[in-house]
Order: sequence, then C-alpha cells, then structure tokens
Amino acid sequence: MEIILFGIARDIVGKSSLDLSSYNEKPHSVGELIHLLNDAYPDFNKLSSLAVAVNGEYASLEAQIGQKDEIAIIPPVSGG
Amino acid sequence: MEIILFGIARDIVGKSSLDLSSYNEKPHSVGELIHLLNDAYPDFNKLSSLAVAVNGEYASLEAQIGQKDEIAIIPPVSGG
Amino acid sequence: MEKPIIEIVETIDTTQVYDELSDAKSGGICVFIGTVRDFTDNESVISLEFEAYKSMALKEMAKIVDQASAKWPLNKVVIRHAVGLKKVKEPVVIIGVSTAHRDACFTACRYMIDTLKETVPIWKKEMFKNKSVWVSAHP
Amino acid sequence: MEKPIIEIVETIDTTQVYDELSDAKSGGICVFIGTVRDFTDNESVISLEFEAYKSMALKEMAKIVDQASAKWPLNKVVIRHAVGLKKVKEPVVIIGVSTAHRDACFTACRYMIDTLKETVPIWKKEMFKNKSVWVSAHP
Repeated sequence: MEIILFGIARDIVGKSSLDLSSYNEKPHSVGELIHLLNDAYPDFNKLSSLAVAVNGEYASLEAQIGQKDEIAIIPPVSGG
Repeated sequence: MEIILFGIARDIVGKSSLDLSSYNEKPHSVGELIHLLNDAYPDFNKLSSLAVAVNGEYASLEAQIGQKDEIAIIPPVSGG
Repeated sequence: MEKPIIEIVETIDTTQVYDELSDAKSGGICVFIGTVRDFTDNESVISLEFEAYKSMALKEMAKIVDQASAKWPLNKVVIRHAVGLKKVKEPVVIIGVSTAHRDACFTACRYMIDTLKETVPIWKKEMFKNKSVWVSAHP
Repeated sequence: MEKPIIEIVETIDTTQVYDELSDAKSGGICVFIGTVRDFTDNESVISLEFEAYKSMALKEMAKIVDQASAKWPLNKVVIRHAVGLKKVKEPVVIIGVSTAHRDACFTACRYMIDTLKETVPIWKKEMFKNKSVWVSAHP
C-alpha cells in the first residue's frame, strides 16, 4: 500500500510517497490511516487540517481503503 | 446660444446642434431650456429622462446658462 | 493608486489590459469586458453603434475611478470605452482593476461598470434588420 | 454551456483568454487573474512555487464548473491554474466566464475562484529571503 504525499506532507515524511507494506498494522480506513500518520510523524498533528483522497476524490474517515486504491494525503490546500 | 445634441436628441431635432439665437425668449436656466425643448419638439416629452450638461457637468434645473457656456442635451445614457 | 488609464477609443485591444494592470503589489486582477450580444428581447441584433460626448464622458469616467479608489484600495485601473459601429462579439467596454486582495478588485470592477452605465454620456443604438433603436431612450 | 476549458499548465498566457470566452450570446465577460504579490505580512516574497495533484485537481476544477453552471446560465468558461516556480507579477490562476448579462459573470467568476481556493488540491510555497513556507499549512 503506497500513499502519495504532497506539499508539507511530503516535507514531513521526507519523501513523495510512503510505502506501508512494512507496517505490521495496515490501515483499513481513512481514519486508521490518519491515526497511523499522526503517530508515526507527529508533525501531522500540527497542520490546520488533513484530508485523504481515495482514487482522486475526497474521502470520509469511514471510507475503506485497499491495496488497489490510489491514496493521497491532502494537507491544507492553497491554490489560487 | 448653441445647444449640442446627442443620440436620440439629435434624431428628434434633426441636427447635431440647435442654435437658439433666433428664438425670442432665450432660456436663462436649465429648467427654462428643457421647457423650451419640450414645447418646440414634443417628442422630448416621451423620453425616459432628459438631462442637461453645462460645461461638461450635469446641471440642476436651477443652474443658470449663458452665451459662453457649452450646453449639451443628455438623453438617457446607454453606454457599456 | 497609479495614474489610471481612462480612454475612449475606436477599437478595444483586449490583449493589452493584463500588461496595463500587472503590478507587484497586487494579488488579484478583475477585468470586465462588455461585448455585443446577438439577441435583444428575442430580436436578432446586427450591430451596435456607440456615440459619446467625449470630453464629458472622460470626466465622468475619471469621477468613477476617483469614487472607487476612495472606497477601495486600488493599485491600477483601466477604463476604456469604444465608439462607432460594433458587430456581434466585439468588445465595447473594458474595465480592469488590480488590488492586493481579490475582494476589492471584484467589488470595485462591478461598481465601475454599474456606475458607468448610469452616468457616463455614451449612447448605444441597436441595429436590427428593419429598424434601429436608441437603447433606454423610452420608458 | 459550451465545453469548458479546464487546464493545469506551466505558464499562463493572459492574452488568449478573451478569444476563448468571446461568444455571440454573451454581453458580459468577467476574468479574474491571480498574480504573485511582492509582500505577505510585511515580508518580501521572492517567488511562489505551486504543486498540484494534477489528476484530482482537474476533477475538482471540473466539479466547480459544474456547480457554477447549475447555479448560473454560463456560456463559456475557462479555468486554468499554473504550477512550478512563479515570480512576482506572474499570473498563477485565470478564471473567466461569459454570460448573457453581467451579473451572472461576476457572481460565477467570484464563486469559482473562492471555491478553487477551498477545494482544489494545489499547494503554494512562499519563498522569502531566508525561509520558505507552505501557505495555510499551520493554524
């Protein structure tokens, strides 16, 4: 399971994607993924907000995630 | 005393300026000028509004007008 | 505010306005372009003819810029109206504003076009197939 | 509405947008251009760097156009965002709308830039002399 990272999320993790295959507890939902990130990289807790996109759409905390999904971390957007 | 005419005012009078020197009663105010125009060319009464500019500024009905002023009839504007 | 560009011209070049409004202190630019539409009240419009009392129109346009710059912090302003015969799709007026933040450029641009239509001595005749009409002349 | 132009590009050409929006059924065109401002909170900005989650950003931009066209009768729409390094005065986003009457083009254009800033996955880093900051990342 690979997570795409953008903006400050990439800076916090130090790379542009995060491979979760080595983690013992794989997240099954967006909420679990955010929990995992906040634990592994405490700087995520300092952000104004943190969203997750599953297959290019904003996903709720309850949304299930699986091996085939394109999963991306969306830190606070600032386009325009 | 020459009055500059624009838009539908020019169409009503049939020319782009009106020379009042031949008129017996010369208008001394904007109000008198409008009264004179309404009498001489009844189609002015049908317009949505009628303003007069004296030396390039909108003038009130009470504003005095004289030989040296630049006087223009401003029918309803429709720029833009 | 820098010296505004206030003009009455034969033809509006829509490609130059961005350069005229571009500004290091501005994060937002709002431009309104009025164009000739092909229909009015379900009648097909062939062209519009614009006529201006040019000296007074320029003064009234300058007043609008002064009023807007008293209300909002404007950096650069362009207000340019065309005269003469304009065909469908041609630009007849362009109003642009650059400001630090976007709220002011939208609000000021809207104020300026609304006020221009009310106060600036410019007249528009709509040419239809079999008649022509001075817009707004009659109730 | 005609097929909208929705793009993420390296460089925005501000001179092409009028041709893209010009339309026989439209009397009004409103264009917003977001540009790089030289100061933020009294600190001198050297440049901005924009990064996009391109596939998702294009989908979110398309949603904004759909929402706007459901709310207002739009004829043509352009929504184009730049990515990469942008210096002071450079355009970073351009949003344009043509409509029959001017009210809708102003309101829809404003709605689209406001919503873009809230929902589209694009990120901006401000480069100052001695530091760089991801905008809005922290409270």
